[in-house]
This record gives sequence, C-alpha cells and structure tokens, in this order.
Amino acid sequence: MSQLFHHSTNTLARVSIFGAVFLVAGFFGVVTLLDRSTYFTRQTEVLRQPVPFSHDHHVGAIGIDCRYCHTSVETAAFAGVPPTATCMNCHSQIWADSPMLQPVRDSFRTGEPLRWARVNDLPDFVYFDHSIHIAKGIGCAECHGRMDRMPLTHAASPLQMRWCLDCHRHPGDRVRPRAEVFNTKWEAPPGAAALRADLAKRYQVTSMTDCSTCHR
Amino acid sequence: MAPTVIAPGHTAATVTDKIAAVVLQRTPLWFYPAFGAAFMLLMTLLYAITYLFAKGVGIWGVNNPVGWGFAIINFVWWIGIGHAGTLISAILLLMRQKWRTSINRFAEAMTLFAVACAGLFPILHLGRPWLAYWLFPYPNTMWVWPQFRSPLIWDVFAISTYMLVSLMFWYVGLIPDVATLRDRTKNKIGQIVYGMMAMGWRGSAKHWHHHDTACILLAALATPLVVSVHSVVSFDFAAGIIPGWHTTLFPPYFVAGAIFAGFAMVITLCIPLRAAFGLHDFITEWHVRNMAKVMLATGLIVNYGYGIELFIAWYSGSPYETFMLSNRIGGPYRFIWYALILCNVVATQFLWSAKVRSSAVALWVVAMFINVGMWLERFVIVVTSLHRDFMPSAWGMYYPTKFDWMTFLGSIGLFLSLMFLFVRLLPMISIFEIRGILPKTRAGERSA
Amino acid sequence: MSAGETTNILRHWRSLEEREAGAAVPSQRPEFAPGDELLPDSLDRRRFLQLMGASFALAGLGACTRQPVESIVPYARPPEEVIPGKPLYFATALTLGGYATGVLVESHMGRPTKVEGNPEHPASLGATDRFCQATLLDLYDPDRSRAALHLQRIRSWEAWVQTLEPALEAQVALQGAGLRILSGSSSSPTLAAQMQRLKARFPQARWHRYEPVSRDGLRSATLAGFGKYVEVRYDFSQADVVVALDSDFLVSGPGCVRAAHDFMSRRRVRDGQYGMNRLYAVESTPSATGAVADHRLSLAPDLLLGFAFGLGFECGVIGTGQVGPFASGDLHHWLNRVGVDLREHAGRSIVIAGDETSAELQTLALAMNYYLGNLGRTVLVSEPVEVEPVSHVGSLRDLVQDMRAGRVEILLILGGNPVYDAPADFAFAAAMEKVPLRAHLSLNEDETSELCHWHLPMAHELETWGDARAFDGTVTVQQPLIDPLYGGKSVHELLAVVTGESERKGIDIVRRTWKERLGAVDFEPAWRRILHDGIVPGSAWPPQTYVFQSDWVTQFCLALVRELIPRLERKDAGIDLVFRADPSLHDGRFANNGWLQELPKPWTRLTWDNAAILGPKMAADLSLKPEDVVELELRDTIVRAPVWVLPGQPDGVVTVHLGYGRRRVGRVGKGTGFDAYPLRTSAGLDRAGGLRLRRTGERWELASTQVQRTMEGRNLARQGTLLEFRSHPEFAREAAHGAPPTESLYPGYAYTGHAWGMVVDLGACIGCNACVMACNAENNIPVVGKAQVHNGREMHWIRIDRYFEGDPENPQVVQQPVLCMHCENAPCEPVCPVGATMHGKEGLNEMVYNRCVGTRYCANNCPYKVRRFNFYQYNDRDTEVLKMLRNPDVTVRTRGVMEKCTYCVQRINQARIQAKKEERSLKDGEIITACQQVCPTDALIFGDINDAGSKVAKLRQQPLHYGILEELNTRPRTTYLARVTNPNPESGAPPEPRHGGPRGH
Amino acid sequence: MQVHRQPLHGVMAEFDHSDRLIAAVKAVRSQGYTQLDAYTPYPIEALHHALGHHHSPLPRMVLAGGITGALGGFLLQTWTSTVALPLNVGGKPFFSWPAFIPVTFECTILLASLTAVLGMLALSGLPRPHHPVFNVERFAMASRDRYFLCIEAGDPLFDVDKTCQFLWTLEPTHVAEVAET
Repeated sequence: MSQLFHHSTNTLARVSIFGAVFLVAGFFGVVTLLDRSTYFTRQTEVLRQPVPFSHDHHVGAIGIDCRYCHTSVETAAFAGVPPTATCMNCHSQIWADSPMLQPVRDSFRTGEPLRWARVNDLPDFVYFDHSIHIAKGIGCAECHGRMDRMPLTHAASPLQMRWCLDCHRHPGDRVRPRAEVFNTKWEAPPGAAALRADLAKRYQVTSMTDCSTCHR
Repeated sequence: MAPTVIAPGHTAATVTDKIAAVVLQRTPLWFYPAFGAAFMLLMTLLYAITYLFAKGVGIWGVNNPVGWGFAIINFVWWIGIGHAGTLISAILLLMRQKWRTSINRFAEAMTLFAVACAGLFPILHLGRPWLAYWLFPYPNTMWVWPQFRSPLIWDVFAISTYMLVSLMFWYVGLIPDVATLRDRTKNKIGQIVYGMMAMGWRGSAKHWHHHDTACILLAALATPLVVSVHSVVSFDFAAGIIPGWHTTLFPPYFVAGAIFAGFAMVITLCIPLRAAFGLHDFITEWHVRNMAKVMLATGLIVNYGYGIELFIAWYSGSPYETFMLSNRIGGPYRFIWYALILCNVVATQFLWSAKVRSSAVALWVVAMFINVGMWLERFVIVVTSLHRDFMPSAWGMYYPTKFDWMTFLGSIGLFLSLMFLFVRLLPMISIFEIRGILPKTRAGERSA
Repeated sequence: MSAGETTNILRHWRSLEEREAGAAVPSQRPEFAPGDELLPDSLDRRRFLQLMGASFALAGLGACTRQPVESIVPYARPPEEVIPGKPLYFATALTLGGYATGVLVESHMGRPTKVEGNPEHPASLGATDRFCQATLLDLYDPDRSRAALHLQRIRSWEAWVQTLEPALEAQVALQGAGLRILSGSSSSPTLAAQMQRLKARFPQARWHRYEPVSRDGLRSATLAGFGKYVEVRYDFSQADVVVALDSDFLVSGPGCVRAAHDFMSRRRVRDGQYGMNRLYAVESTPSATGAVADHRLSLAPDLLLGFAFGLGFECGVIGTGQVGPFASGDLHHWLNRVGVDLREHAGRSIVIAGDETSAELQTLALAMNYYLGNLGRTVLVSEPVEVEPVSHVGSLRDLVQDMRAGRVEILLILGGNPVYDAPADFAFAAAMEKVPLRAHLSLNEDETSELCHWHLPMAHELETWGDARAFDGTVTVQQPLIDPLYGGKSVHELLAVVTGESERKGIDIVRRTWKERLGAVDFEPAWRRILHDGIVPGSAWPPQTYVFQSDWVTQFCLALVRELIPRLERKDAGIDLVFRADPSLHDGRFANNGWLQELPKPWTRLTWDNAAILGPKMAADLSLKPEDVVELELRDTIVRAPVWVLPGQPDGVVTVHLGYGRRRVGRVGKGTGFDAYPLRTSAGLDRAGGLRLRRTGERWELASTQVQRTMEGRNLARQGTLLEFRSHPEFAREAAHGAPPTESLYPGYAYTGHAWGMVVDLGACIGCNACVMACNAENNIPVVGKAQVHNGREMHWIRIDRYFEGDPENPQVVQQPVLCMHCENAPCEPVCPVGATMHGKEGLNEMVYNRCVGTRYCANNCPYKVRRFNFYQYNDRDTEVLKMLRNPDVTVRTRGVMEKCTYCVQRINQARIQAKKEERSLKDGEIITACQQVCPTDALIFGDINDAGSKVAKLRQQPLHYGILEELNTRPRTTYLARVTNPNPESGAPPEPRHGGPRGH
Repeated sequence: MQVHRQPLHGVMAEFDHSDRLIAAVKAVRSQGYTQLDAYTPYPIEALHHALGHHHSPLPRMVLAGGITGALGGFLLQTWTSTVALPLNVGGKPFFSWPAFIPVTFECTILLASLTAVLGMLALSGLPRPHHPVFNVERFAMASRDRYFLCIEAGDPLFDVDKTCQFLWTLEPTHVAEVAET
C-alpha cells in the first residue's frame, strides 16, 4: 500500500476540524451583528424626502415647539405629521418662491398631499401611543434624540423590542419634568436619580411589560 | 445443528472480503429499480412540502378540534422506529451480547435515517415553518427566549441531541471499517474518500485502546438517552390535559413501543437485505430469533399498556376519561382501534411459536403487521383523543387529505433512498467486530 | 323559474352563469364551495417550480429581513375635528323593512369601521342586532355595482337623467298615468313629502310597495280590528305572561332589540328577587324565541291556528268551544292552563303573532289582547310608522296586472329585487318585460337589474342623507359617514329627478323637509342637535285609543272556525310547507354578505346554506338523512333542496328559509343554498299545504358549526326552574363534576390591581348572534367560506353553543355563548414552545400573533376549544376596499398563527391610557367589550373582579354563578350564571300532539 | 557503517497470528525496546497488557463534559425564564425547575458524547491521513488478517541491521524497513 495523502494533509485535517467550528460560530456571529447593525435598523440612515426639511433649522435655530407641527402628540397615539397648510402658514411669506419649497406650494395648490418617507417605522403589529409617554414625562429626545441638531432627519434609536424593553423595565430612569418633555436640550441635573425617583412617584410611572401593552 | 452467531468456516480474511464485497462489487441490477422507486417517493415528498410552504397547513386535514394529524403521527412513528439502532448497539454492547455485532451497524444507520424523517415533521407541521429556528435559544433583538416549560422545546433538545449522538456513535464505529475499505478498494476516488473518512486509522494498539473506551462510554451515554428521548416525546401528550393524553403511563409505554417498532423495522429490512447480498453467514437464524424474542417481550409490555390505559380510564370514574374509553371502542374511529389491536396484540402472539420465530418469511409478515400497528397506535392517540374532548359542542372529525398521504409516503421514500445509498457505500455489517468474535481457530488466541 | 320563461330581446343579455345557476342544487359539492374565492388563488406552475427550488432555503432568512421604507401621507388641508388615529362617532340610523334602528358609527379617518347602538334611541338603547353590525360589509362589498348601466353598457348618471326627463315630460300630459314606482316599505318623512310632490305633478302615477317578508297579516288584522291601518307595538316591560304564536319577536321584526331588552328585564332572578315573567311559545318552526320560552309547543300550521282559536275561546273572543285535538285530552288540558294563566294576568299579558303569519292568526291575537284588556296597557296602538301603508301583495298584484295590460310605460324600482322574490304566481319578470322603460336602483347588480334597461348604483345608508322612523315613530335623520364609494344615488335623489324639484342633492332634499317641519327660525342649532343626538325629540307617536270593532272580529273568527274545523278533522292533511325569512339573509338582500353567510343560525347552526328542515320522526319515516337532496313538489313546481333533520320541528311540516339560491349575485353569495321563492305564491306567503317530497339519492354538503346535539351529561350549560331556584339556590354550583383540586406544587399568582373577568348570564341569552357579529367587526375576523367551516375551521372568537335536552320531537334547548375563559391556570400557555401566549398582570390570557409559529398545541390543549387557527391566509390582503373595513387598533392576522378572544384588549388599553392621562383610576363599566356593547339583554358583563363594587364582582357572588370545567383547575375568568326558567307549575310540559297524516311520496 | 538512502521511521515485522504478535511484543520489550507500536485488524486486550498501556484518561474528560453540559443547560433555562424574560405561563412560577430537567439532561448527554468523540480522536492523534507505516506495501493487510509490529527509529537501542535480525528471530512472515516519508 502506498501513501494516499501528502503529509501536509495531517495539519490540514486537524485545522479543518477546528476551522469548521469557527466557521459555524462565525456565521452566527455575523448574523447576530447584522441584526443589530444600523443597516438593518435604518437608524442614522437619512431617507429621501420630498423636501429636505431641517429640524436643525426649525427647532434648533428658530426654536419652533414640537407641538406646532406634531399637533396630536399629547392627545393621540399618532404624533401627527403637519398638513401642507401648516407649512404654508409661514412659507406663504418666507421663502415664498424658493425652488426648494416648490413641492410644498404644489401640494397646497393642488390639494395633493406630500408623501413623506417614514423615519421612525414600527412594525404593524406594534401599537405605540405617543400621548401616554408624553403624559408620563418621557421626553421626545429619549427616543428621537437631539432633533434640534438634525439638518436631515434620521431615526435615533434602533426601535427594536430589546430597546423598548430596556426602558419599559426601568421607566423611572427616563422620566423628566413634564415641563421639559419638549425641551430637546434638557440635560439631567446632577443628582438626577433622586429627582427622577420623585417624578416617577408623582407621575405614577409604572413598568408595563405585559405583551398586550404593545401587541394585540 | 444449533445456529451460531456466524456460520462456521470463516476467517478474518473471508469475513473482510465478503462484507467489503457488498460495497466494492458492481451494483447489482435489482438495485436500480428499487432505488428508483424509493427516489420517486422522495420526489413526491418534495412536491408535497413545496405545496405546503406555498399554501399553508390548510392543505392537510387538520382542523379544530383536531389540531394535529398525520404530521405528528408520522413524527412519533419514525422516532419510535429510530430507537432500535442505538438501543441494539448501546444496550447490547454494554451487555456484551455478541450477536448484536451483525446487525448493529445498519440498525444504527436505520436509526439515523428514521430520526431524519421524524425530524422533518415537527418543522413541516408549523403554521410558519420558516420561523422554526425560534425554538432554539439564541440571543435576539427581541430579547425573547424559548418557553422551556413546553414539551415541544424538550422535543427540540431531545431529538437534536439524539440525532447528533447517534451520528457520532455510528461514525466512531465506522472508522476502522472505512479504513478497511480504504485499503481494499482499487478505485482512486474511493481511496481518497474512504481515506478521509478513516482519518488515517492505522489499527494501532493505541487506537484500539481509546476506540474501545470511547465506544463503551458512548454506549453508556446513549442508553439513558434512548430512554429519555421517547419519554420526552410521550410528554407531548402526557403533559396535555386531553383525556387519552393526560396519563403517567405514557413514558414507559412509549419506550417499550419504540423498541417494539424498532426491532420490527430492523427485521423488515434485514431479512430482504441479507437475501439480496447473501449474508446468511453473518445474519443467521440466531439473530433473527433473538430479535423476535425482544419483539415478543416489548410487544407484551405494549399490550399491557393498552390494557392499563383502558382500565385506568374506567377506574378513574371521570366522565371524560370513561367517555374517551367508550369513544375509542365504539366511536367513529373504532375500526382504526380494532385494526390496531389486530396488528399489535393479535399478531404479536404469533411470536410465541418457535416455528414463526425461525421462519424468515413468517417473521417478516408479523413485523410488517407491527409496523402498521404502531402507526395506527399513534393515530388512535393523536386523533381519537382530540376529536372528542371536553366540549361536545366543539367535537369534530379528522379526514386526511391527499397531501397528508403524499407527505407520509414521501417520508418513507426519503428513508428508503438513504437506506439504499448506505448499503451501497458503507459496510452494512461491522467488519472489525465480526473479526473480533470469530471462533478460536487455533489455541491461544483470545479476542476482545 | 319565472325569469326563465321570458322570451324577449333581453334574453341575450343574460350571462351563461345564470343558465347554469338556473338549475337548482347540483348533485354534489361544486368544485369551488361558496367563499372559496375569498381564499388566495392556487399557484401557477412557474411560480410553483420556483418555490420548489427555493422552499428549503426558506428557514433562517427570517432573521435578516430589513423593513421596507413606508411613507406617511398627511392632509394637504386638515379637515375639522379629525385627529389622526382618534376615531369619531356619528349618530345615524339603519333601516330594515322601513323601520329604523338608531346607531352610532365609529369612523377612523373618515372610514366607518364599527356600528354601535345609540343609547338615546328607543329601538336600540345602545344595542343592535346582527344586521346593523353586518351592514359595514355591505358598504365595503367589493361586488357592489360601480356605475350606471344601460343595456349592460356603462353610462353616466347624467345620461340616465337625460333619458328619464323627456320620458317624464311625455307623462305630464297623461298626468303620469304610465308612471309606476315600486319600492319597499318606508317610514321616511322626506320620502312622504316627495311622494306628495310626485302626486302633485303626476296625479295618475302609482306608488307600489313590496317587501317579500312583509307584515301584511298584521296590516289586514289592524284593518279588520280598527277599520284602518294602525301601528301595533308591544311593551314587554309590563307583561307578566307572553304567548308567542309563531312569533320570533326577540330577534326579528321591528323593534326586536328593544323587545328583547324589555322582555329580559323581567326575567332577572337574583338572590332575593324572584319576580319573573313567563313565555309560552307555540310555533310551526323552531325559532330563537322558542328556544328561550318556558313552554314550547311545536304544532303544524293548521293545528297552530286551531290552538289559537282554543285560546281565543279561553279569552272570550268567541263562544265556540275548542276545536279538533284541542277539544279534549292533554292538549286541551294544557291549552286550558295557558288560558287560565292569561286570564289571571289580564292587562299584564301579551299575545303576539309572528310578523310573517296569516291575517287570521294576527286577528285572533289582536282580539285576544283586546278581550284580555291588554290594549293600551301592554299592547299599544298608534298612527302607522310606514308611509301610506298598503297590503304589499295587493299592491304588487295591481302593478303586475297594469304591466300585463301594458298600462305601464315607466317603471322605477327603488331597491328590492322583485324578479327574484315576487310571489311565483305573479310571473313578475314576464310582466315587467312589457314595460318600455324600466330602471332599477340597487346596491348590487341582481336578478332584477339584469332585466331592466337601466341599472343605477344605489348609495348605501351610510353614504347618504335620509330619515326614518323607529317602531314607535321616533325619527332619526340619517347622515352619511362617507362619500358614496361608487357614486351611488339615494332614493331621494332619484325621486327628486321625477318630481322635478329644485333640490337635487340628498342633503338639500332632507334639509328642506326638516326646514318645513322645524321652521326656518333658528333652524341650524336644532338641526345640529338632531344630527348630534340621532333622534328628533318628541317625534314618537303617542299611543292612541282607537275603537276595536269586536263584533266584526267575532263574526270574522266564527266564519274562520267553520272552514278550519274540517281541515283539522281531515286526516290526509299531507305535508305542510312553511316559509320563513332566513335568520341571517332575511329575504335574500344580504346574500353577498360573508359575515352573515357564515353566521351559524339558531337551532341548526347551519352556515352558507338553507335546507328543507324536517323533524326526526318524519325523517325516519321517509328514511331521509341530513344532506340528502330531496325534490320539493308543490303544484307541479319542483325545487331541489338538501334535508336537515331538526329536533323540535313539528311532525308533518317542512320549513324552508328564503333568500338563498340567488342567480345573479356577487362572489360570496354564489352557489349558496337553493331558491325557495318559486314555491311561494300569493295564496300563501307563510305556508302552503299538500307538499310532496321525493328523494333523489343525491347528496349536498351542509356546513353546520355544531354537529353534536346533546351535552353528554356534562353540565356545561346549567339550568333549573324558578321553583328549584327558590328552594335550592345553589343548584348550579352543585352540578359540577367534583371540585377543582386545591393543592398545588406551585404557589399561585396573586392578582393585585385589576383582574378582568366576564360573567355570561345564560338566562338572558336569546342566541341572537349579535355578539358574534360585533366580534367579527371589532376584531378583524376573516370569513373563511363554506368548505373551511365544514372542515371545522370557522374563525369566530365567540360562539353560541346549542344543546338539546329531552324528547327529540319536542326538546328543550339551552344556548351558551362560549368565548376565551382567560383561565388563570391556562392549559394553553405552558405548552407553547415560543411563549407566544402568556398571562398579563391583570389576568388576561394574551396571544402574541407575531411571536406565534403555529404549533397548534395550545388549541389542542384548550379544554374549551376557543382558539382559532389561520390554516390559510384567510384575511384578504389584496382587495383594497376591504382594507377600509379593518379596525386599525387590531392586528390583521396572517397565515399560520393562532388567534382567540382577547377581551377586546385594544379597548382595555385605550381606556387605561385615557384614565392615566387624566390621572384617575378606571371606572366600572368604562371598558365595554364589543360583544357586551351589542348585547340587547345584557347577557355579557365584563369588568374588574377585584373591585368589589363592580357589576361583574357582584354577579360572581350570586348563587347561580358557576364556571365550566372548573374541576380541571383552570380557574376560568369567564364564568356563567345558570339559566332559570319559569314553567307553569300547573300545566306541566307541553304534550306531544298526536297528528300527522300519511306523507306524499 | 552503511549509509541509508533515506531517514527511517523504523522496521516492521508482519505476523500471521495474533499469538505470535503478542509473544513478539513481549520478547521485544524484554530486550529493552520502548519505542514500538503494534497494528491489528481488531482490538486485542492481551496486546494492551503486553504493551503495558495505562488506563485511558477519556472517562474523566467525559465526566467533565457532562457536568458542563448539565450546568450550562440548567443555568440557561433558569436565567432566561427568571431574569431575561420572566413570563406568567399558566400560573406557573418563573423558576419552575421540574420543567427544566429534561433539557438539562439532554445537554448533559450531548456535551459528554461530544467530549468522548473529540477526546478519542485527540488521544489517538487522529486525524492523521499520512503516516510512515503506510509506506509499507503489505501494511494494507493490517485491516484484513495480518498483525504488525513496528520498532521505531527513535528507540535508543534501534539499529537497522541488529533490530531486523532480532525481529527475524520472532518467526514473522515478513520484515520491512519503514521509510520516514
């Protein structure tokens, strides 16, 4: 009988056994990472919008209150995206003929609504209510980040269940004075923990982790 | 003359050549039609599955109240069959039963293929099979985990463990024999492939030493595993509250049933195979008889199980249990139950006769009855219990559709195809173990 | 088939499918069962082969799916008071047979998604019936007609007007002698006004009325009794004894919702309060009302009339003694007892005859009420609610004669479907085809539209302005919830063209009426208030005291007796055929409504079909099994129908329900049931004698949701008599099969805070199915079709179980609503491998659809079998218009997931959020589940069982309170109050009538 | 002193009967040879004794593997159902340990068996597709019915000629030199 294999195959064989193990582990590792990556969450991704609206300018620079456009945020599940009419309140005078705002003027003239791309998009089987979060003193910035610093709007949070649970299990750590809810610049003062604990008690903030809280 | 484990006149050389020849000779003509038939069945399975994934489990007969149908029946049936192999190789090895050596190899193979078929069904029967991986614990962005109180999760772990362990056990046993093939075959590719599989086995004393230990250890581990797996499968029912399911009798009764079914299938396969490849020298009357005896023993346990099941139902005095009893015997599915009794109780009694035990044909027929019977048993447990449980208003009937049948027969196709490939590509009898137990031809030789 | 005989130019318009459908029931189930088309189509080969390759690579990819970018579309200009995501409610009314039920309609962003009752409205009191709930599906019916058609070619409304106006001009000269209008009965003040204007312009024009399920019997009875048409209504809240003669007053007919409410308000026995009314039901066809009765006696129609006479004698209507089998024996004795009971409660009793019954029976009932002094007390008469009441059969007969004689030049059919449902002997279609210009205004294209020159799409009631009166005359102004989806027009808008008035838009026409009534002075605030409240204050008719012509009636009765007696003597009576409006499809107008088609009917639990209903004895005699197809032969008209054997059906009587076997209908109604109208003639709209049955040897599959008849002695639905209850209040609890085990390996969970639960009052349930329907609408429950139902795959989250007890010929029936029990130790939960169902802090058994992988283990392990599985993609995800129907607060389930009752968790969450925002705790009654809200008899009560003050907690303290299958230690949150009946201790059970001549074979 | 054409792995004697091999092994070891290995077509216990093999460490490794599996399985379940995702499932407590037993058991078996197999391979130095003994043409018979004894060049007493002569005295059927490559 003669040698079937070159002696290099000895090393090869042993390496390949371990190799296989690492390959499988590696694959799952990659998938796991991808799942959490901003590529899948679309976090930080800027979507194409009909008009390059700048929160940075409107909120940060001019200081328009969130509620001026997102009118139903305190009353309804849906925060509300402003009708074209709202834009025209100002832009019938300011920048009245800037080409950038052409789509807005067209929409207002024709009554054909603007189609904005959804930036914060929850799956259809998730039921989120803005108003209650506002009422419990959860600031916009907790989920939407510093909108006042976003020239072009993008999501600030992964909006994955894991992330939701983090807060829903310890909602007290995210509470802020109701007065500061719409203040994107608000920073927790030193010793915030005590303050938050107190607020949580006053606002009756409770941890809602029943599945039916969001899924029905 | 009294039958022996191996027909007289064999030496290590003859054993090696004869068994290796099964693989190394040219493919016999009968193989092509046989494999072809099995393969066609396999294609039906593929067709049925594709249609299933496209349309949903609605294409099957399952409904409300009968949420489980053929899929689960087949699953339990295959798993049961899958128990003989590991059992033969593990328990009989621990018991140092020499006669196991001729049958353990393809019994183990049979186990693997049966478990492969069984493993299909829990996935297929899901409403959303593409999410089957949710049953495994893995860190996910939803931060949810499997629900470990569910018997179905226990199944997942039991079945996959069983699959892996059986596979390893089987492969370890194969190493010295593929080495043999490596050294026998003239075909270059064959040499390479077998060579890689043999991992450079040299049969050195050191190898044998560790190999032996490993085999004993695996056997010691596999034995409780076998028992646990079918117990866990029986929990799928025993953990439910449905009359006819909710009984502590199930685990032992299922395990016995599994061995019963397993041996029946071994006989069903080995009798034709030894004829086809002329292996009467290695699979002798002795083996067949012993298997028949094991079947008789386990069969009686199963029959006892049937009896107790009915007795307890009556004895409990619970209106639901007693109704379940009368529904089995007198309900719309009573004929299935009668058939089951015919196959598993009546047919088994023939094994008392030594004549039957030693007649290959008779035994094969009995084995076939038992294969059918065990399937019917699962039908009775799953369907007859579900279709009339607590709320008379919600009672219903279950009728299998053509897709139920296609999937069932298809899985048999998968099983046979794999079996045929196996006998053509790997030694179906453990060569080195046969060498080891050859009768002493000269004084002074001792064998492991 | 009347339309079949037409021999004129129109024939070539008819589609092939009609000719096929023309033949009655095919021999076996068609390749596609009704509703199959609601399921996704089968695959084409290429796609299949692609899948074949890919199918095994499916798994695992699920993990890495990236959400597609969706878009938000805000308004360009925001409408007033609409807050995106917040529903609005508008008050309006829905009518059936001209009678209104006041409703509040929930509207999401301008699309109506749910109908609730209007608590202010007398016919509703906050509840509705099944039809009001189902109307949404009619509104969004994908098969609604979408354009005006002339000779099947699409034309515009304007084109129609241009055709009509010259024709009308021509009529002006003739004073409209050739103008005929045919409509159903109406109570609309605006319509009345328009008719006046029409008369002014065309004095000779005629307005004909026809409702296939009409109240002609009652009309002519009032005519006989009071010399004019008057409205008869009943006040059940004042009645101690009610005798229902073939009457289903609890679930059908005008004001049935109110009737059920009032009737049940007198039956609530609780600890210490034992006051209870008593209901005798004598009927020729088992009805929902009969199922609730304390005594139920089933009699063939003639016997029933005989019984009525006997009762009339008891009440002093006539001097003659009882007749036929009622002259002596058990029946006599029993009848006598009932009479005594009535006399003892003179002035506090009601004798009511069914809407569909004959004038004779109605007259007798009216007379009995008169002699018992019930008139003005429990039986109120007032001005008629209908505009210009007429005898519908007479009215239609006149029309047909005029048409035959060629006196009709223009025929406008406003709604209705006479070609399909006119009495067979009228041969309506043939006569109609003599009319040179005929137009049909209707929601869907039907048998009538296809034989008219013009088909005009009608606007749905939720799309139009209008007004209508309730059973007591209260007016509601109907306002549209949504613009007409397909440019449909209302009756008023079409009539406006005819009358030539200046207002042509619905709103203007209706406003004009009310300007005239309310006066132009500060009209606007009044108008707004009317719209807001949904009723016109003070518009109810006050009860009148008309003179009852008792002598005349007595004469009439005597005459009747003389011709009845021989009939009762005669022994070769043969088989009687009884016609009934279908409990779900009514007269056939709802044939394309999937929700109603799939609604299990009372007693039979049949869906998607009607059947020839036989009693067990008769079926045995003729050796017929359910699903056998028989030929029903009546005066050489033959109709083929499948048999259904029903305990409680009187011997020698076959009942058929109307409304099925439509030839020209949408995809839902196609191939459902058989058409019974060809057997129905003006001679007997309610019944016909001398039926012959012939077996064909063929079979027709019938999908019933409950095959099992009895409870198998399992004490699920428990009941006892008032006497038992008084002597032994705990009887229900003691009926359990042993107590639940108390010891446990694990410590239980403590539910501090809210603990939701529901109590179902079996005594109050009338099995009207409104809850089932409300649940469908609220929870986006799909329609699955006949084949799926037949395979036990219906999706209803709440079902009403029906169990028979006692003698199969005359059984007692108990009905039990069953929904998820939300067990504290839920057997379904531990078996789920992925944790898709689990308990919430407030004890809800939660179901997370998006986590479910579909093992169906939970459904297997549910002892109550209330879980439902999506075996296919049942929810239609392609048809755009159906998307408007969906409740946005509830997930639309996909293929392969389990679903079940959630206690309307979306409502719980919304209420909780609202309360939290207002920093208060939830009040009892603040959360109302869909089924509870719709229930006319408050049979379902939901609430917090931890709150000792709550309704539900109090009911759980009642001695009648019990849980089903508690011995399994499931600790159900949904529990029951046992039913208490109030049989007459004197009379005992109704005897078995010895009757039934030789059958025709 | 003659010079070899190539480095040697050792010299190998072939026997036609296991008894001869065992005798030979005993003789060779009594001569003081230590670096030797025997090749047989099936396991022979006597040979292990003759070669003076010690007990295999495998069982202890497997035990360790089993314990890891048990702990891992049980802790995973406990952690997921009490810490990571505590759910009220049918009124059962988060830590319902009896329900965790089956999975724990399966994990035990799984890890134990994995260690057994991998350990076996590691201890026997497999996989090793290439080995000098394969250079010997007749070695193919080792997997049929022949028994081989190889004295390796690494042995201090090793000398090609002397060792060969010595082997010839043990009545083998062949003696061959085993080339290193």
